[in-house]
Amino acid sequence: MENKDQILVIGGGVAGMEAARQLKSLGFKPILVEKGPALGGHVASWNRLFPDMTPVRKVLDPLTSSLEGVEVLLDTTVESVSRSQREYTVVLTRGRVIKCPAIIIATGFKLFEARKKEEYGYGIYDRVITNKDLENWFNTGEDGRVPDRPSAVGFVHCVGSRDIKAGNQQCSKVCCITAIKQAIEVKERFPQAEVYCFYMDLRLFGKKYEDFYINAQRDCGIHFIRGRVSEVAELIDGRVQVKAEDTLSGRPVKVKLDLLVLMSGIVCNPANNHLASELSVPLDEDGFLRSRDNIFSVTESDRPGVFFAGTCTGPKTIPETLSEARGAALGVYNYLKGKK
Amino acid sequence: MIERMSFPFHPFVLPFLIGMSFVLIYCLYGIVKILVQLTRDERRRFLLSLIKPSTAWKNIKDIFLNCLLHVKLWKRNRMLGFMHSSIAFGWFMIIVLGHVEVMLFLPDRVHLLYYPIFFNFFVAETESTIGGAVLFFLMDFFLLVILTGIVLAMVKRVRSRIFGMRRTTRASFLDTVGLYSLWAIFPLRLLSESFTAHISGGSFLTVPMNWIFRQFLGNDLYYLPTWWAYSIALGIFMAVLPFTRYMHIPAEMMLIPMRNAGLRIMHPRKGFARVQVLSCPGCGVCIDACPMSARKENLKDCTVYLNRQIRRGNEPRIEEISDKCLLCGKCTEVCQVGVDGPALRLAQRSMRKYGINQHYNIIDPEGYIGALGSAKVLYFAGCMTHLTPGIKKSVLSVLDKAGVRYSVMDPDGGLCCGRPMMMAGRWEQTRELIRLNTSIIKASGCDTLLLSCPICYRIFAQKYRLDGIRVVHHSVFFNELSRQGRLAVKRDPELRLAYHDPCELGRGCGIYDEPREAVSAAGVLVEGEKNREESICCGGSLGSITLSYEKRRDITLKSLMNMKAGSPDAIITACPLCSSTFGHYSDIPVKDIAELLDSKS
Amino acid sequence: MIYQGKQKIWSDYQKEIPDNHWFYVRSCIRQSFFPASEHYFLKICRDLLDRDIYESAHHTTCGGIAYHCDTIPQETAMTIVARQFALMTEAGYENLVTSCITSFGNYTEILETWREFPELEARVREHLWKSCRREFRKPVYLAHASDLVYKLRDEIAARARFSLVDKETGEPLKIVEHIGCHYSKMFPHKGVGGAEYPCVLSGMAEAWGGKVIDYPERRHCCGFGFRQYLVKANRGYSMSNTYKKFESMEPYHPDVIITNCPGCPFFLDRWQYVISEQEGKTYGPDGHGIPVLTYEELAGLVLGFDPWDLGLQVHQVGPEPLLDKMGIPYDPSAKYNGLDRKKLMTPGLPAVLKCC
Amino acid sequence: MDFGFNLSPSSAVELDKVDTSLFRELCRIEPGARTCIGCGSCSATCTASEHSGMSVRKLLLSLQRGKMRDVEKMLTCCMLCGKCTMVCPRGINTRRIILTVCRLYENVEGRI
Repeated sequence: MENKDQILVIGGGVAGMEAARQLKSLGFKPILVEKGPALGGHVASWNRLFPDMTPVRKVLDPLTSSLEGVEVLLDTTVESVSRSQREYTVVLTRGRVIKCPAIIIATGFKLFEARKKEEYGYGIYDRVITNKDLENWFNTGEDGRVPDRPSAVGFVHCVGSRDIKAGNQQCSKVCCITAIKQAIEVKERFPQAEVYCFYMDLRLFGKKYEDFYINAQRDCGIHFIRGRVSEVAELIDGRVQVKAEDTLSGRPVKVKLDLLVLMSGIVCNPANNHLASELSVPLDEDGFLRSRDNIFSVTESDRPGVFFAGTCTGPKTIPETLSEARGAALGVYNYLKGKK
Repeated sequence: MIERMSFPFHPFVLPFLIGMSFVLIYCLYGIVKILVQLTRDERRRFLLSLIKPSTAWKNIKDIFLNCLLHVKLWKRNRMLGFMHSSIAFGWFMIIVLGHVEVMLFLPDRVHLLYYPIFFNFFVAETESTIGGAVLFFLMDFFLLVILTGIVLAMVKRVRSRIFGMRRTTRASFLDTVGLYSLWAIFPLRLLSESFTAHISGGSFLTVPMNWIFRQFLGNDLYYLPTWWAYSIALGIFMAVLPFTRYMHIPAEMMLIPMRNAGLRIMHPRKGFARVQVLSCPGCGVCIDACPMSARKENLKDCTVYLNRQIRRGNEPRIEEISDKCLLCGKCTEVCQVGVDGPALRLAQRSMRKYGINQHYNIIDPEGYIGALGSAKVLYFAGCMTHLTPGIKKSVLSVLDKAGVRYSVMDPDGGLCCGRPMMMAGRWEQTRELIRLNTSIIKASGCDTLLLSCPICYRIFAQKYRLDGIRVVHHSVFFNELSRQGRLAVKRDPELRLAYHDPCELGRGCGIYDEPREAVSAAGVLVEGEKNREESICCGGSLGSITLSYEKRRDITLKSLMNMKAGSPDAIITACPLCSSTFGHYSDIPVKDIAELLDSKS
Repeated sequence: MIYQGKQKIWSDYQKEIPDNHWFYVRSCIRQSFFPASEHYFLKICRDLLDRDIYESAHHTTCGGIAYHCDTIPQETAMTIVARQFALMTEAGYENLVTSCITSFGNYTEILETWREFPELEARVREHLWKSCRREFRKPVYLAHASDLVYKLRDEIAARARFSLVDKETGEPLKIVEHIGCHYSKMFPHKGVGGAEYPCVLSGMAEAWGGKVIDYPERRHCCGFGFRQYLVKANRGYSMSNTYKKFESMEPYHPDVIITNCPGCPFFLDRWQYVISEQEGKTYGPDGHGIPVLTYEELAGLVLGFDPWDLGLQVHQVGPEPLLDKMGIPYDPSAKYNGLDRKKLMTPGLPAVLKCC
Repeated sequence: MDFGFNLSPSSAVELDKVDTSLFRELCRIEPGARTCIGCGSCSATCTASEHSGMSVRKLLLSLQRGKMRDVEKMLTCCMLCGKCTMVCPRGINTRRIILTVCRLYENVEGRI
């Protein structure tokens, strides 16, 4: 096999899949390495996507089918990397060694561990779940914590995001709109339930996001309360009581809920640390990989031949991730064309 | 002339007699009821006006011109005018001529109601008199006139656009019954009179038809049923009239003298309001005129439907229609009867009961009075001008340039003229605000109150009692300054300016010329397709309570389109609300007249 | 409630507590509120469990109350604390154990401040030298006395004569644990189990057979709040906080409240009386209140000391129903006897709250 | 017994206990009432705010928090001038809301 056409893509989420697909169509031989047992990353555990309620399948299926002929290594991680003049030699687990002139890192993010926000009682109270749990429930309908006929459901925005004490100063970018999406979905399933969203700021920057918000307010009657939940307590009947300040009226508010959904944020993937040191690419203070710059070369690293795609450099939406994957693939193409 | 019957009666007149008596009794009862519903003062004013020669003459003239000749309709559309006046005037003439016949030939039968109507049945012509020939000719002539009108009416039912109407009302069941019976009356009369023409005489229409019919109809047995049919058609029409749009015929004759007597709508349903509602002929001219018709969903919210719903007592719809209206007053302007749609709606709004009633006694006028200077011109910017600081700045700049000394009554806002509350039908609150503002104005010692907002101007000019203080809108005031040479305005002959009449200033206060003159001083005045009395509301009006922002958009776009008919370089208006409403959607500059004059001086 | 979730958190907040050789500093107010508690802490540790605990007659207040009432600046409080450290250093100890939660918080805060701002520590050393010619070493380990009892809970359990179990039903007693605010809310890692689910008291309760109940307002302050109580006009506010806690725990029908702070047991105890007078409301069964004990008193009961020797008679809410449940024998007539076993006097009984 | 102090009532609003029937009725009539984003433009421009503290934003919030007296108080000086409607970025028909609330208060007990 010609080593110079071989490109290693690390991470089998949507970023890695799209990057591999683009590399393939640009005439390279991408090798897609995924640490888990299946492709799709975090997106695969989701149900529907904002802002059009697109089923996840509609995104993943075309990606998966277009990867035909691409070598995919599942349950595999990078052990070490060394660089010679012309190429990188990557040692993978299970003894596989790959030589390639360029690498695309698409290792993505980690969902904030909601348990760390002890005051919300995730993992302790029976009726507290995360956004991911809720999506899983949408998919499978199985979660003992979701009651049959809830009369009140709450959403806590910014769980682990914009929170210095949780170690994450950055905004996770997608939780506001995800919370609204999930709130609407919950309201659709339980029309009788009052739905409360507790937010610090609503950051609805994308196309159609604001329409989603207006829809949630006007048509679904979801209550938006500007104030961060300070503490959650379990009541004797198993429900939870949430305390926050309604900062717009300057009064503390309390509400008893049948279900509380924590919007776990996007935090850096700790797997990046190892990869970054092997490839000698620097990390940002927030733990995400550092792009060459944050405007012009987001998908490029400081190292020649090492490119980034998606949320390994910071929180992003799916369309942004896909665009970056395409950008990274094109970056590889231009980089190697220049070398020839 | 001899009577054909030995006894001056035949049973076929019964349907007519019954119908006619019913209508007469109904109307008489109605008149009494309405008179009772008026306040004592109104009633006195109304009855006095009937005997006062000047108003009495005006009443007769107005009734003749409007009810019979439909002068206003002629102005709107000649076809429409001809159609209505041919039927109304023709019918009126036939009735008059019938009475003339009876009075001339059988004066002792005048007391029989049906004699003038069925004259040709009861009276046969034995000798040809010149008088008879002329009368018969006139009878046939006016019948022909009516029939032409009926034919036009039928055409209008299918092709209303020929008559300048895009949309017409959908008739109710009884309206349809009334309509068809009305249509039937005159062909049936023609038939009846034709069948009996060889006995009773006739003229150019009936005699030839009689000759034709007699060619194939052997005996005279057929003529009685047609007279029956004619009477029945009349009877039906009369009987349903009180419950149809045709009630407008008697009601309008009440409306005109009441209006001439200066009555105002005091109760949402009773008295004058009732006459207004009944006077609506249901023609639907207001549908096209209504700016809300820019959206299909609003087509049934114009005045004609308000009147219909009030007659039906459909409260939810009455409330919906009343609250949606922009109160631009265009329906009244185009209505040939002059039904005052906005006033009627305001009266409905005033019915509402509120759990929270505003009081302004905590507002201390002294705080405002203390801040006033001693200038003779007092400028009240008003809420809307405060939202358009460019206009306020220009007004002050023009005043400075013209060397007018002024003080500002509401430098930091905080005072409302009361017109918005009035438009919500809340008289008590309006009166309180008027009292408050009046006390400040009077304490200022000014002799001129200057307004830059037509909404304020209208209430200050029409509802405030300011004892000799001149209330003037800035468009008028600035035009004066320009004419007096105190404000030197440079005219740009290349600049095409379309002037938009704000509803409150134009239709509301009748000010059309001064702003145009002022605009002409700065550029070339071009007109919108509809202008002056017929200008189209910008859609921003405070008159509407329920129309939401997004639903006003189409109204604004339609009005903008109208303003751009003359390809202007800019739209000039004299209202801060129009200016900012247009500003949201216009692709050419929209300026207040103050801003225009300020920039050109 | 998922118990494993709590255990996971507890495992995150473990604290190193040396087994022996402590320099003990007493609380200012406990000695008058519940004088037997500190006595029995020393007695249990020294006599029963054979630990070396030293205390000096020269130690003073830590300045915490004055500091939290905004009457002295922190630097003054630091100098006072530095003197305590000097006493400890002079006595040859390096582990400091405090009786008072506010002292514990005060010491912790000062040590953490010095860690961040060493220049402040240098200045305080200078102050101390100037004022009393003393020098000090900072304690190697700082613990609250309840930490120590937590550490020794199993040894106490092994010697227990009674357990926190209802004698009649065999059911574990329902125990509300109330942790003093200054224990771990400022520095969660300095407390056993952290700030959200501290296990210092719940660990004792469970080791001695009880069952801890988790009620919504468990985190809430007892209401003392220093200034809030000390200014009479604010006392309603202080009591309202306590009221809120009782309202919240009421549906769980707790048998006893245990606390590790000087102020908390006092206010949780006394306000029950005031609330009963003002609102006519009591929280225990049949018009009784909920007994509020210090952890030392609880340890003493478990170990079989006489309730009246433990000073339970100075509580407003009568402990008798609790003693009955645990099957602890007591002599009702000896309740108000002095140390000389002679009756002092019998206090008047409240109108609403039943106190046996 | 008088201790010289009393329990002070909690200032917390219990969202599930607040009677929001009037707000719900308002939203049925004018659904735009739900779309307020609390920007405060209406309060800043309000002609009556200096007299009675009028603010449509606070009005909507107070209705949702059961602060019925506050609503009544701030509405007493509204002149319906419509500036709030003009400045609202969400295009909320604030004048309709004001008039509707004033009408709905007909059924509120114990109003001033």
